Amino acid sequence: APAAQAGKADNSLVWSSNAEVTAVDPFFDTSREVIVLAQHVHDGLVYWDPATGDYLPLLASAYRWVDSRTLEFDLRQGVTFHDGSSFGPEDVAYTINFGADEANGVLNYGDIKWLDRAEVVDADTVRILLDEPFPSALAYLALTLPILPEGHYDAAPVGTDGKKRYQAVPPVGTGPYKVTSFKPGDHVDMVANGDYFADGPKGKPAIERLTFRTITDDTTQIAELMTGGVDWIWGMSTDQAQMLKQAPNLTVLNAPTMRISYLTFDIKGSAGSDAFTKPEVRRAFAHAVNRENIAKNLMGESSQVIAAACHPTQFGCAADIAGYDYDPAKARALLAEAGYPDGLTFEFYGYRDRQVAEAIASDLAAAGMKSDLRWLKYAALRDMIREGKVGVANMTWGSSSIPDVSAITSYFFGGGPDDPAKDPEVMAIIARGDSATDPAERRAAYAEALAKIAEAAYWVPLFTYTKNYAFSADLQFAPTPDELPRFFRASWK
Amino acid sequence: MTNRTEPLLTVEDLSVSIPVPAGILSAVRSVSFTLDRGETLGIVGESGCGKSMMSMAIMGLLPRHVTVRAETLRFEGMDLLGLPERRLADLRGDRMAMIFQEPMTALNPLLTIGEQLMETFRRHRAAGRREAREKALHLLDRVGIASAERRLGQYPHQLSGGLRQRVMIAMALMCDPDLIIADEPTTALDVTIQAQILALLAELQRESGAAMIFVSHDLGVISRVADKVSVMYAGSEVEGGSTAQVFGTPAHPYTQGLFRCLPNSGLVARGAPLGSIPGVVPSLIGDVSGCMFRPRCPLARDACLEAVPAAAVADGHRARCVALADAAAAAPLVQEASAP
Amino acid sequence: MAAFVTKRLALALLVAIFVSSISFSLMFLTGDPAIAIAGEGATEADIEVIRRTFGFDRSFAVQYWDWISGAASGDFGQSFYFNQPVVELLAERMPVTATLAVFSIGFALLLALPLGILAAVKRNSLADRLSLALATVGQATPSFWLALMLIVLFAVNLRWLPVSGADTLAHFILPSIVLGYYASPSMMRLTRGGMIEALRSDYIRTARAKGMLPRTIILKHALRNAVLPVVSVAAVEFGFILGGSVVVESVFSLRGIGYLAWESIGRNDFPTIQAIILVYAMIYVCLTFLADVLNAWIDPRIRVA
Amino acid sequence: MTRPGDPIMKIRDVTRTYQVSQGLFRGRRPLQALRGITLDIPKGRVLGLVGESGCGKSTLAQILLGLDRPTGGEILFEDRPIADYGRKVFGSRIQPIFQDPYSSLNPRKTVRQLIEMPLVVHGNRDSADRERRVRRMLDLMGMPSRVIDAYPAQMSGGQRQRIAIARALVTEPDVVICDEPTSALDVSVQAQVLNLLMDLRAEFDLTYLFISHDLGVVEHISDRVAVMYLGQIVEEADAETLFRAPAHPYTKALLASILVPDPHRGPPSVPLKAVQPDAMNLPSGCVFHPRCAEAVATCSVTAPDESVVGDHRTRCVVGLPSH
Amino acid sequence: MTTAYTIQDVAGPSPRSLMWRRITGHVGLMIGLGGLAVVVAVALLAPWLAPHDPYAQDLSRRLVPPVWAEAGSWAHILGTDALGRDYLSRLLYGARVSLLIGFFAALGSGLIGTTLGLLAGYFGGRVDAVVSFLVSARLALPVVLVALAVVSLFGGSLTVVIVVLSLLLWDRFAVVVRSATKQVRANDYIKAARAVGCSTGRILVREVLPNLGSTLAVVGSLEVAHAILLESALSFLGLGVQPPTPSWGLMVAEGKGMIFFDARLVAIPGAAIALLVLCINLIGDGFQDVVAPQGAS
Ligand SMILES: Nc1ncnc2c1ncn2[C@@H]1O[C@H](COP(=O)(O)OP(=O)(O)OP(=O)(O)O)[C@@H](O)[C@H]1O
Ligand SMILES: Nc1ncnc2c1ncn2[C@@H]1O[C@H](COP(=O)(O)OP(=O)(O)OP(=O)(O)O)[C@@H](O)[C@H]1O
Ligand SMILES: [Mg+2]
Ligand SMILES: [Mg+2]
Ligand code: NI
Repeated sequence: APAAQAGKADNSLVWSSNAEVTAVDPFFDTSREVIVLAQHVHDGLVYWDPATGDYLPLLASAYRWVDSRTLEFDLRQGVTFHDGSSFGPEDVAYTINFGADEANGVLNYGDIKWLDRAEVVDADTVRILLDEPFPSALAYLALTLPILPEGHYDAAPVGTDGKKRYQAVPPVGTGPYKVTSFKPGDHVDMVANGDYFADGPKGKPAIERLTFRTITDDTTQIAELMTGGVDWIWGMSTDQAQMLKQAPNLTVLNAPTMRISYLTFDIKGSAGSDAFTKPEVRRAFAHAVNRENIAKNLMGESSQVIAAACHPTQFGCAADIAGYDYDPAKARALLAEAGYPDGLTFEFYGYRDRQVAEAIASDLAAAGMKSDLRWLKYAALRDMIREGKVGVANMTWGSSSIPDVSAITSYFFGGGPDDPAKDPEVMAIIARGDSATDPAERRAAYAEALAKIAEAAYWVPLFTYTKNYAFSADLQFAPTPDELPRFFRASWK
Repeated sequence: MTNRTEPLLTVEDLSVSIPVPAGILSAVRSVSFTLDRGETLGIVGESGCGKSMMSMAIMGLLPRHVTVRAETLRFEGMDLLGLPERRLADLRGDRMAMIFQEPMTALNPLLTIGEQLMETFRRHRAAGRREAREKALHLLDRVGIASAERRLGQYPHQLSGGLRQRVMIAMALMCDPDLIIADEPTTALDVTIQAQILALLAELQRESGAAMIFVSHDLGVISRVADKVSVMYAGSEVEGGSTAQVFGTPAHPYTQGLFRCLPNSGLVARGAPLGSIPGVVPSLIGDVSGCMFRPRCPLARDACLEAVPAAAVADGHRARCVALADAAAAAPLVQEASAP
Repeated sequence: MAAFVTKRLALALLVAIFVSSISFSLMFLTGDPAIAIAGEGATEADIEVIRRTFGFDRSFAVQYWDWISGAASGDFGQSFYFNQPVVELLAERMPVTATLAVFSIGFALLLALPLGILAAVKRNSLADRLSLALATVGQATPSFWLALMLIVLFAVNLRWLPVSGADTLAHFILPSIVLGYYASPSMMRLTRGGMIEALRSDYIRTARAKGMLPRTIILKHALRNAVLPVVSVAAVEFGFILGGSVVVESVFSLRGIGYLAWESIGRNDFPTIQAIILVYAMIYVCLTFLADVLNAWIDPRIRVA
Repeated sequence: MTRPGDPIMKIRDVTRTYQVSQGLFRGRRPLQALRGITLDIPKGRVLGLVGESGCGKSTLAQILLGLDRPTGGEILFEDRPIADYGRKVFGSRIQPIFQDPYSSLNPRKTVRQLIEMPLVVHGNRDSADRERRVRRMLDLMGMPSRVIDAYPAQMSGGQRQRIAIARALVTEPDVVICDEPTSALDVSVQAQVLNLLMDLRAEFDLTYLFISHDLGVVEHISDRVAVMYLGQIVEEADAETLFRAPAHPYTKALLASILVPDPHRGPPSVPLKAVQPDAMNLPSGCVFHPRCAEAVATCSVTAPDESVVGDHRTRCVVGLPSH
Repeated sequence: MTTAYTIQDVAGPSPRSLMWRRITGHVGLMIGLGGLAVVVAVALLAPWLAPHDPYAQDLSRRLVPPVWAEAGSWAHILGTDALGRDYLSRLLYGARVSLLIGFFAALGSGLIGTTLGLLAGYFGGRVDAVVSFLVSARLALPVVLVALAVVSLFGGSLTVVIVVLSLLLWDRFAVVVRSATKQVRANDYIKAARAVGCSTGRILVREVLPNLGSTLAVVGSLEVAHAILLESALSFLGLGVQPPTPSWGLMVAEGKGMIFFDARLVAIPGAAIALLVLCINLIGDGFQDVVAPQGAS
């Protein structure tokens, strides 16, 4: 069980979040918390350094692109797994091949389906083969492909349906922390891995015991933080963060994330009204929302208003796209131009952030676009959007923290099921960017696509999300833009 | 003042009033009587005339908000109104016992007959279970319940109404009380069973020598069990005397009217119209004074509005009627009972 | 007795079938669960795979039959979210909810019975009015609100009790108070009403006429009769507490069944939701059965005809 | 047309068996409330029906009123099975008066609504006519017409019973089934109601089935009397005959239990054993034998047949003395 | 006529005036009625009473404290919420949602429950068995859970919440009406009506139903209260009425995150719910007392 009183005294840390973790294994639980946990329990082949944006070798000692479809890694020597077995190329091959096999049903298969297989080259070299050229492969390798010991899943119990339950296998990795106790949906207890290699980019952990607790209720989280039940929380609202700042024993930070907020439209006009097929209407929306105001007041100081359909920190996200300024009068004019001089009424859907949606709805209403707010679960809403039943929705996208536009622009405008426009021209340009390996060439292609998207107002990109962090003032901790708290870097003052 | 000749129970000017939303309800108004050991007083009157209230007042069973007042309420020399509740409780079930009308509901449905019988005995006699059981068996036998052993373990709902009433009687006799108040003990029973129960009660009383107050609305029943009778109307006694006097020569217009109402009293021919008392019983709420029967009385006069004293009709036979009082004053046909 | 048990079992079975078909069709209406499982960013192909793996492509009747026959043998299927047999999940969460429910009903009874008796015995007294007020306020207070207020007061300001979690019994105090307080008014009123009625009844008059002492009259004669309906209501309330623990468990982050249910609804984890609804229904049927038996044990009119 | 004295209703071998549940843990058991009742109700007369509580008097009344169906046997009204009459037709010709004046009037209705209800049901749409009839009924009942807008709660038991009678008679029925119409009333009120009933009989040429457990009342009002015991008629005769020369031991016991006020006699001794009848567990043979003071050995074995002499019949092995 | 009957005047005041007297004499009931009247008035007059448009947000005036706080102002008596909307105005408008849902949910469930209870109580036997089964099946369904599931399925809105609550809260109506009907049915006036030849429908509507009025009033008020509480719980869990509609439960949910910093955001709407429900419960309790005064004193 998690320690009731964590803290500085016994060099332990309790962090909490609202997700119920089902397996400390990114293959079988795609929540952000698991990605965070996996960074502590496991190591990937490479490590993304938030300071420089570089991919540093982690379990690898060096890597290189052999060709656009082959990556080769030299492996770090003398690393052992938590269960005592030593790390080698077979483990890498096993892990990669396990995930790449669709039959195993890994849940993040969508992220890694570009993987073909891995091959052991020699005792300390391994090769990863890609199905197709995939420029951002390293990002995924760093984030969602921790290396497991060979045969890790052999011991998986068989469920009542006769299938193997891989997620029930206790987590074993090479990472800076070992899992000592795990109760799905409740907590994960970890202790520092004494044998962890100090010369890696993660370094040796300073905090001895690390506990993750699920507390789904944000108020309860705050209460726990204030009463010392937990030491570190994130994800509270800006208002809460403002208030927590006044507590003397807490540090409160607002850090950028890779999630953005946007409006998407029923561009095909299948939801019953052809209003959104008209670019003027969509542009009117873009002019009507006071993004600056919302970003500043509801998101926090690190939030950035965006004009392009991607996150500014992502590779390929053009910064010079012409946006739409806040101008309700112009919005009205555009509406009138599109044939709606008396304004427009519509159903406005959302799933994530009520306050934001309400603020947007209020701005829209002020410009003559009156809405009826509908709240749905993400899955249901996306289902409806895909089926073209949703007029306007306020959506967000986190790009799985992949710092590359392929995780967002290509995803939404490359002609996939979530592409609202299916504009062949845009699709072609994006395909060009996706398959090029030359960074400059990619950048150019994406910039062109983003400009076209903005011009047609297929989306109204709003602003970037931020994340609020609050933790004990005695804790040395720095947030990173990839929303991956690195507790192995943290320490008590 | 306790002396040998003092009656077992003396009731003088007993009044019971109940606060109700509409005012004060005078349920019983200055009722007086005395009762000796071995004697049976029959109280008869129509529904709502205050019979039960009076019985309960004597037993001290009325809730706190009901006011009970009396010049005298003495039982075995004790002033019942002055006794603390705890001492009264000691008397109840021991020296004075009560039998209720509805044998269906008067027994606790969740306790066995045996438990309910024995509990009384053990409460008052500091006796063990064994002894209480013996007594219970004996009494069940006395009240004519066969296979008493088995009955002890049974629950009230397993018994018929007649049997339940026998149990109630046995329960009242558990501690050999000096006074038994039977409030309509047979009203809920069938006629044949009523007759049996009446016979049983009479026999038991004769044996034990206890005094009994027998309450009923049935003139027939009262005439068969009581030594003396008190006829009540609207909370007060309108006529009283020995059974023979009241039934032989009813004096009060109300009593007379009642007799004429009876279909089988022999006064009215079969099929002929019965005599009747027109009108309805008056409300007892609020200002209640004078003769309450006057709205229905053929002899009513102005004097009826005043308080009516009891007039002696014959030795020990009294009635509260202005007409009679006038008659008595004009020509004292009957001698008043020797005044002390 | 045997006939009674068979009848009850038959009823339980019918209720089970009815309730399960309702919950199953509800879930079926929700649309394609495959999309929910696939999560953010899944492609049509991914969804198709999931659809096939989980068998969502089959007809309603087939799926229902599959599920109900599995449920009959104690197999409620796999949780979509946890990828774990639902039975295991329930077994894991049950102790928390059961503890909470037992504590709550205990607290409720502890509050309801003495106050109800007191109120009945001292009718129209200050004690009566106060306990009635307590009951009326209890019924009117939204439990989520009370929970928050108690957290603010006892956990944050006074720091007497922990805010959330289920590690020690102290963690159960606040949630039990919240749930129990909501459940107690009906029992308190029933106790009071039952006691008043009992105290007014002829057999109490008989007991008083027998000279029984007030204590005996209240505890032996009146209370027994008065608790009969309370037993049944306590059973029903116990069921409600289990069902109503959703709110309280979520506020106090108690990892029990109610909380699991609430989260599962958010995650469209149908097998889990269905199983929970069915299990609740069965628990309710069992509880009412127990209450009947208990009543029969107290009440000879039911026991011995 | 039935002439006075001829049976207007014929009850032929009527049985009624209830299935009674036995509490939580037991099943149901049959309860034979009526076991082969055969009885004629003579037109224009008063047929008294006496018997102790639970012997089936009300059950029979309900069946006669068409409120309950017999399990066996049939009822003829003017020689036609009552099923042949429409519900409403039958309802206008046979009317009930019940025992409890409190439960027999809907507390939510005014006197007017109560009395005119049968008229409304039978399609009288003329409200002025209805009002006239209601007032006439009130007048007949000896009630002031200003009570017309009063509620039952404002009236005494006797007054309510009058309203109930008015409601029963407003459709001018042929037969009135009086199920203990006075047993909830005090003697003084009972006398008023009995007088009223007798007057109305003459006025409307009514036939009464008068059910009571009070033999005094039955003797006073009835022309013929039937005695019931555990679902059977054990004796039936002219009132005169029955009270003068009862044949059945049960009738004798009933008569012995009548308590005429007489201070010179003590409690009566009733020739009955202290065994209570139980309709769920009928004794073998003659159902009365466990209580019978005159029982002989065969009584516990064989149920006696009816013996009939003239219009006096009884169900006892001893049979009837010839008159 | 041979005998003259003299009948005394009809005694006492009519049941109506008696009832009226008891109602006005019942303190709890009067408090409840008064409180409810205030809330109803507020709900009806919200557009005139509210100082601001409850939907008008001003992100520059977010979380303004109430007037009694140091930084408060009379412009926003109860301050503003996280979107800068006037809290008092939202509170006033919020009464509408609670009352609407309470009333219509009780109406819907009352219709279902009364019909079922009436049929079960009147016909008994098989009908009763079926209704009893439906009731136990309904009771076996955990209300909050099923309501949540259904609302999450159909999306929260006023109509959905009302329909769902109507479908879930009829059990008490059914049970109480059933037993009340049984009692009424046992009365001789029902037999009298049948003997006259009244149709069953007429008996149910004209003879039975009027006698259920007080029962329905009592259960109805309890169910209104119940529905209001449930709606607030659903809204609190985010599955009730949808924002920006001001619902008190939703306001608690919205304010919940700030409970440790700005307790007014939670305390005020929560207390509003509690007070409204309290008033309605007082009315229900009062009705119960008035209808069946237990003992004279
Ligand atoms: N609890 C009470 N509250 C108010 N009035 C009451 C109460 N109990 C009895 N009364 C009234 O007191 C009067 C006397 O009642 P009591 O019960 O003594 O009559 P009774 O002669 O025993 O009648 P019955 O023959 O019906 O038993 C009646 O008018 C009755 O209405
Ligand atoms: N609906 C019913 N279901 C089961 N048993 C019934 C029913 N109605 C009557 N009985 C039973 O049938 C028997 C005859 O009842 P009934 O009411 O006809 O008696 P009664 O002679 O009218 O008695 P009373 O003098 O008490 O009115 C009784 O044993 C009674 O318990
Ligand atoms: Mg009495
Ligand atoms: Mg009867
Ligand atoms: Ni009688």
